[in-house]
Amino acid sequence: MMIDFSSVFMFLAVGVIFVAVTMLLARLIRPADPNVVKMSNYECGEDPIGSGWFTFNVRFYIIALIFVIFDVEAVFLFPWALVFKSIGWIAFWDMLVFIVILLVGFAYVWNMGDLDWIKDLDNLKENEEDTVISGTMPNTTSGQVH
Amino acid sequence: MSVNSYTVQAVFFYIFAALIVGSALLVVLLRNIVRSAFALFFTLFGVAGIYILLGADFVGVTQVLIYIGGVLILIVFGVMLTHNVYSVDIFNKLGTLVMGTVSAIVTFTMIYYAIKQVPWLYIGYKANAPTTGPIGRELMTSYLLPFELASVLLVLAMIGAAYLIRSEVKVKKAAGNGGPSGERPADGIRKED
Amino acid sequence: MLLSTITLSDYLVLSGLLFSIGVFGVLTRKNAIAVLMGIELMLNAANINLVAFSKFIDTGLNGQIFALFSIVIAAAEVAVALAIVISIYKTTRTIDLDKEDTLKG
Amino acid sequence: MGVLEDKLPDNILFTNVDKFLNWSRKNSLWYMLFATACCGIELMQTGAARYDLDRFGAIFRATPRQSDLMIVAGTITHMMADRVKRLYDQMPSPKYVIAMGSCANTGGPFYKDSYSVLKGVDKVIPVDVYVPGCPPKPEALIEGIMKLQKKIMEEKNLVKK
Amino acid sequence: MTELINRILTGMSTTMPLTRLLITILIMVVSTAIVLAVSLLYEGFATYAERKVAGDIQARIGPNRVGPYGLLQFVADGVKLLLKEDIIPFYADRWLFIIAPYIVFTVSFAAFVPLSYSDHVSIANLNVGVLYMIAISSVVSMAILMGAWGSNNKWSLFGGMRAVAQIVSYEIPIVLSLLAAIIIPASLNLRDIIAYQSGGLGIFRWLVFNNPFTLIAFFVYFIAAIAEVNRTPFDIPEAESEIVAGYHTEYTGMRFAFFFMAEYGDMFVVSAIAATLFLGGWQIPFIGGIPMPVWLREVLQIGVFFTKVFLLIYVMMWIRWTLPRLRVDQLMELCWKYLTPIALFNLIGASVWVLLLHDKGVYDIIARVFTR
Amino acid sequence: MEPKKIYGILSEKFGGKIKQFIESTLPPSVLVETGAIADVCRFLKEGDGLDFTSLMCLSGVDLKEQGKMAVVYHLHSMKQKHKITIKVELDRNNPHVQTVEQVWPGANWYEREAYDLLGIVFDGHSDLRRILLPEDWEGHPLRKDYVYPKRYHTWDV
Amino acid sequence: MAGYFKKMYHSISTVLTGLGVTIKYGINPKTEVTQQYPEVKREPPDGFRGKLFVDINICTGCTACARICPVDAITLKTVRDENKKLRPVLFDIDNARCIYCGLCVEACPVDNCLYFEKKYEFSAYSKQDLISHFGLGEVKPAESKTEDKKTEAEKEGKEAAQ
Amino acid sequence: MTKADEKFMQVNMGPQHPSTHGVLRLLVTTDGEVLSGVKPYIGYLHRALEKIAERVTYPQFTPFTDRLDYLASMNCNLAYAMTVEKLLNIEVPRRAQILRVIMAELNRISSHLIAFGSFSSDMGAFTPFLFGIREREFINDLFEIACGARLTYNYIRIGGVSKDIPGGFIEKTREFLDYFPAKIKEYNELLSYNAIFIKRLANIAVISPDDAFDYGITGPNLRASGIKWDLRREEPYLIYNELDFDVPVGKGEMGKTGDAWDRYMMRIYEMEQSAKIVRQCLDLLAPGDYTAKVSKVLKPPAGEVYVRAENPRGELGFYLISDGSTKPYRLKIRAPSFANLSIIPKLARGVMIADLIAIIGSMDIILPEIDR
Ligand code: SF4
Ligand code: SF4
Ligand code: SF4
Repeated sequence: MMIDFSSVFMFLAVGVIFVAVTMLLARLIRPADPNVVKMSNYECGEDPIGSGWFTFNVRFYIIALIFVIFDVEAVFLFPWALVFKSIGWIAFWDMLVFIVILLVGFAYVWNMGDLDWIKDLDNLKENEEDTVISGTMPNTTSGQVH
Repeated sequence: MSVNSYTVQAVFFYIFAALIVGSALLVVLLRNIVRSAFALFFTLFGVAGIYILLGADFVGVTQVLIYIGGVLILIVFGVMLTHNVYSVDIFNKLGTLVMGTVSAIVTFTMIYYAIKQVPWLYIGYKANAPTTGPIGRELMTSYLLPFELASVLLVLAMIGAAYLIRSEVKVKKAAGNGGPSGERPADGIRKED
Repeated sequence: MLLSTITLSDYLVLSGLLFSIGVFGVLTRKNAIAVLMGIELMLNAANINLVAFSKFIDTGLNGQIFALFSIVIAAAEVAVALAIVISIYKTTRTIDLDKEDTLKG
Repeated sequence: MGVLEDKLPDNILFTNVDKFLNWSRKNSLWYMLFATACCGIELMQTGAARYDLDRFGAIFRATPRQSDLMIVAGTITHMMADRVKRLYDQMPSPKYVIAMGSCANTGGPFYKDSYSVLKGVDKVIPVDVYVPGCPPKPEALIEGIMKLQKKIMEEKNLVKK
Repeated sequence: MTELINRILTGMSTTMPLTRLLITILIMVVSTAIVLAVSLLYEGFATYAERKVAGDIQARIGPNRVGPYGLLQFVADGVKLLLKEDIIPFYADRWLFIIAPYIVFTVSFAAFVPLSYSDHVSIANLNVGVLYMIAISSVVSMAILMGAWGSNNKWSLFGGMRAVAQIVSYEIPIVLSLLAAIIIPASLNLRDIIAYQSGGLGIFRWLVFNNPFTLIAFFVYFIAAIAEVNRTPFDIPEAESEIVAGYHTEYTGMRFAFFFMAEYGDMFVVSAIAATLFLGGWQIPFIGGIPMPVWLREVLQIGVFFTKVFLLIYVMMWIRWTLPRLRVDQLMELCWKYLTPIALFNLIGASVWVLLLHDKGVYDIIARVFTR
Repeated sequence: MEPKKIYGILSEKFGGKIKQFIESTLPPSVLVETGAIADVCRFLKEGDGLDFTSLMCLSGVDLKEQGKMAVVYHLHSMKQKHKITIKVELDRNNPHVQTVEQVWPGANWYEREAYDLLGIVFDGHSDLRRILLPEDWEGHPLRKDYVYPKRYHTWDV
Repeated sequence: MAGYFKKMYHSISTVLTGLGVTIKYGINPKTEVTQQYPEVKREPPDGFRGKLFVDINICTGCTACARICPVDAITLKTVRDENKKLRPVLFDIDNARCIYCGLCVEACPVDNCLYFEKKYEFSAYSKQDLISHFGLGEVKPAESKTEDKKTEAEKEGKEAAQ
Repeated sequence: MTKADEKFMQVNMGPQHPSTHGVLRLLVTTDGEVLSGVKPYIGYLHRALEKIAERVTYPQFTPFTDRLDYLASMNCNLAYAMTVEKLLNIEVPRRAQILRVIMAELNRISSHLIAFGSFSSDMGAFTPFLFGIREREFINDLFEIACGARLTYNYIRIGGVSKDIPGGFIEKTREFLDYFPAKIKEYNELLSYNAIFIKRLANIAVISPDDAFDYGITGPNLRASGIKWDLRREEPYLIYNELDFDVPVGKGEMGKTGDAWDRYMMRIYEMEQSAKIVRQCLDLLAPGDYTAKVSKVLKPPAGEVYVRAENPRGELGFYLISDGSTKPYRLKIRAPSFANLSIIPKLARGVMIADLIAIIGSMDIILPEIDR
């Protein structure tokens, strides 16, 4: 096992070294003529307004939060998956309980709308209805226009 | 290869130890909190390496998956969400700094002597074997209850955390009716009085 | 030879080092999330211990499983702690622990 | 300037290295997605299926940071000129500019009577190739790009000038 | 590779530990270098292929001037990127900005480690192979976030946030759908999993055909994998028409190239996982049972493996050049409201199948019916 | 409805504030007193049977010889399918007129444009800034006596 | 719930339809419409508006073209030669400014004097190279009556002609 | 820094941005992904056309109308020619009228093709964009045969057209008309009815009829809101009253009437109708004069006219004041996109960044016309 993992470390090391060497090589042959405008941040050709480090929507945090919980659960499922066949139904029920508990939480966040993005700040009501998909595609396009 | 394997392990150990200690120092010393959050990345990575050195491949990989891929992201998100460009020094006053240093040194000294004092009972050096399957078996048998409890704990944590965040979002939603000019009345009012 | 013998105590010393760095972080920082990061360091130190014990002393895999649970708990803890920090930040615009009057009531 | 730039002696080996560098540069002209007016449509059509600029290794990038070539396609007004200059400045060297169409060349239709049009983009940024036309046909643009490639091939990078 | 090292070491006369160690390291370095070279070549070729495929689909030609059939296009691009000036914006967080490409590239490269290319050709035989690959690719999100934050550019941060949210979210369906396959061979070791899929008439022992649930798992995995590597229709982190170039807006020259290469490297890795877990890895379909010399078999196996992977990559490209992209909330909705529940129930279904039918796949059952 | 009739309705309602009916233009126009334009427009939009739902065009005109400026509103009703032109004349040296932004929100930009190019000030406008020319531009180019600038920023014009 | 699955079905089916369209192109190289430019050149149709050409020998120097040009791309200077005929000594067309509108060609009273060539690829490294000179050069003037057709002076001429 | 500033981030979108269709600049205020306000800044392409008009003669201005809305130069030529003709009271020969209709409708198709294409590439699907341009090339070829230029035609002149169509034009046009419907079907399969596309567009940025009136929105955008208003029908000019064609209106097939999908679909429908019109015109084409007798120097009597025509983007109006000299006294251009754009701040509130792109794309604005 050690030798297998040492190749992981070897890969990591070689990867870093490769990047470093390439950057070094590039440094040798690439030109460099910085100026003030060049070093300023790109914002579609305008002067950047304020700093790029803005505080963004808290939604991203919620997504990450739910992810972490699921991730942890998923990690537990891996050892389970390996012994599942040999243990049999007991393992199945154990896992089912585990997953059901998880599902309860999942249903809760789903229900509370944590999985939705807040789409509107003010006219939230208006766009809330979901897309109505009207069956299949019409064969001709002009037939139904008037 | 026995002798060499130890040597290699030792080399790896020192590399990882250096990585861990160095980056952990960065974590606590850097003034820029975003950077120190990213320094944590290297600490966690080094710890994963240590696990693998210890033959705990599953735990090592889990460390990467959960800590780096999950918890650290949460932390970085948290930092970014509460990031304030104008936030002043994130360190406490000098007094606390001295106190912290002293207590850190004291802690370490104590731990160090404790380790050196205890005559550890080695049961010998176990050969590395696959751990995932056995862990699964243990989880399904002796650790079944904690296993299920962990699930409950996680779900509760998720619900709780989501609730906390959401209550905040609700406030925002209500306040958002003010329109795009976006003066949020609830925000920024320190509830001191 | 120094290099050839990495034993339990080396791991423990490493863990102790990491732990005390964590202690330092927790004690000196006043940003709530920075404190949280210090705690993470300490938790990791503990996990190193667990796994090292599992390797050198334990007969089974108990140490590793404990470490696993510890990781789980850390995840849950961080999730909740950060949620609290963020919601405090959103209302008070600061996560400076010295000014955290709201936490104290 | 780069560490090795203009430092190497002028011998066969290094001249060939230089040629190789130029060859790669000329065959990988990523142009910035930047079009202001009518010529921009022709630029788009040049990149599209019929003329397919991709054949020459020229693809578009949305950000100036990753582009080598700025094709000024269309009218540049005074208001826009500042932005063009900024965008040009934000491109990493080596960078090239093609002025496409009469507007970019001289102000074209708006040369005489317009108060707001910049009379030729070369007033704000250096131009390598001028492609005439209003708008130039895609073929003309490709020919302009090939002219630019020819020009690139004659450049010297590492070798002493 | 372990095998190879052992064989060489046993064949050697010297018993000097140091020499043996050095030789081991040498072999490792050489093999790593070979993988590096191959992966670089692949990444270059993939960019070329992408443009060619795009060309085909869009009724045009694609690069054809640089070298024969434009095959040297990626050389030109690579050297050109090497020659580009390097810009680190003044207000950027220098360290993060610099470190990010290192991590992105290294991590995507390290994901090649546990892959098994044929019966005997593999770098390392990790016991936690599958988990390792998932774990290592989840690190990418961290690196992207570093680069995005480090750039101090709004578009970058937008892209970075989107990328992270997307990568982490889609990890869940990926893991759950992989589990549905893993319970059958009951191993995380990629070679074991491939070995499990051997035999059978041609392709029917492949896990994807094992039972209906694995088939669903395969599709769920593939969709999620496309999202994991940020490709259309899930390319919102780099959505050109929305946020310019996403998290690498500020990156120039080589630094950008590393992001770019990592993207194609990741594509290979996720396709390789799909091929390994669901499509029998290097198992040669139909003629696998015929006796043949070892070297031929090895070559064929490598060929088959790469064919499978490239087919999957082709499908990814094909999808990319067909579909419009989703919006960020729809993307999350797809992941959390469709793929995750499906994968979860699918996992339950698969486990019930395994238990009820005593680990028999559809093929086994049919075969049994016929042999009766 | 015939423009003539619209004129009739208007002059009935507003009396002397409706100055003149010009038939030669196409569509025929009604000259309105400057101060009354907002009211007239509102009436045109909301009045019974008038229903001028949309402002097709709002143009400023520099009538240098007469020392005046004019603002011309081309109105059109999609419901009634009739059109009319409304005109007001302003003092060239101090062109002020009420905004019709509240009547047709679309007028916002047209008025900004007229302000930008001709310097007509629309009183009550919510955001009267230059729209087509840079903020630091001098003069109003569509005036007949506009002199082209020689330099802008760092380059020759 | 039914809506949930219906949506899923709808998405999958339409996505597959789309994929069907593209794969047809993907595997069939005959659908390619690319014309490989430098090798394959399409002959522009008659009446194509390319580069302007002046047959200076039959040009009468009437300046109709210079007057109609909306952008003053034509610089024309005429001199009366011995036969009292107007000869264009200077006839520059600034291709960098011309907008290829064709007004001058239509205005030219002499057949086949001013016309568009079927040539349109003539990019240059310098703007100066884009000016085509057709003028006869100095012709021995009989009288020193010159007409300078340039910007202001030319505009007056235009006014006068109308 | 106020509290609001902290919460909301302002970012410039444009003038150089892949999907602002030229040089539009939008100052976007967002809270992460959700927009709380958009301020358009225009004028980056202000070319002073109205001033130029006062300084050149009537015929000389025709080439400038080409540059007004370069995607629909013919239509602009046409509107301008009609304006001057109205002032001069010129009767245009029938053949010229038919030719004008053919050209205008072909140009409508080609303009809508770009609208379709660039919209699809905004939505992340790049292939339809190239397909659109591929068909557009066909039309460009037709125009090139007819008038010698691909984009700036200067074909429709005061009094008629600049020259008669050459032989072969009719056949080629028919060829195109036969070829085109299959392509429209392809677009629909590829994009219009794609679930992702619908999901992105349905119910986004709904323009109610009242809003449309208020902001003076015209053309396909107005019709998408369910109002059957087409100048070709309501105030027929040229020979439109003899022709049989439908005026498609939005019916809210996929969501609410007047949403982005409806606006998009209007263009597809209109392309079909235009093809139909061209076909009829080809049949009607009889020998005759291609232009009326107009003197070289035009001196319209003093007066003023406001003439409008149905352009691909809406009603293009010319308000022309003549003082009896050879040059217009004042020419005001009422550009459809100008009005269409002015509603965007209203629409883009509370939507996401990706929706903003969809809104701009679905409005199909074109900058030179807005900035003039
Ligand atoms: S050169 Fe001609 S076609 Fe090109 S942008 Fe200028 S006016 Fe338009
Ligand atoms: S084609 Fe037009 S622009 Fe060119 S020279 Fe003739 S009149 Fe002038
Ligand atoms: S109009 Fe014809 S003849 Fe007269 S000057 Fe011009 S080219 Fe010569």
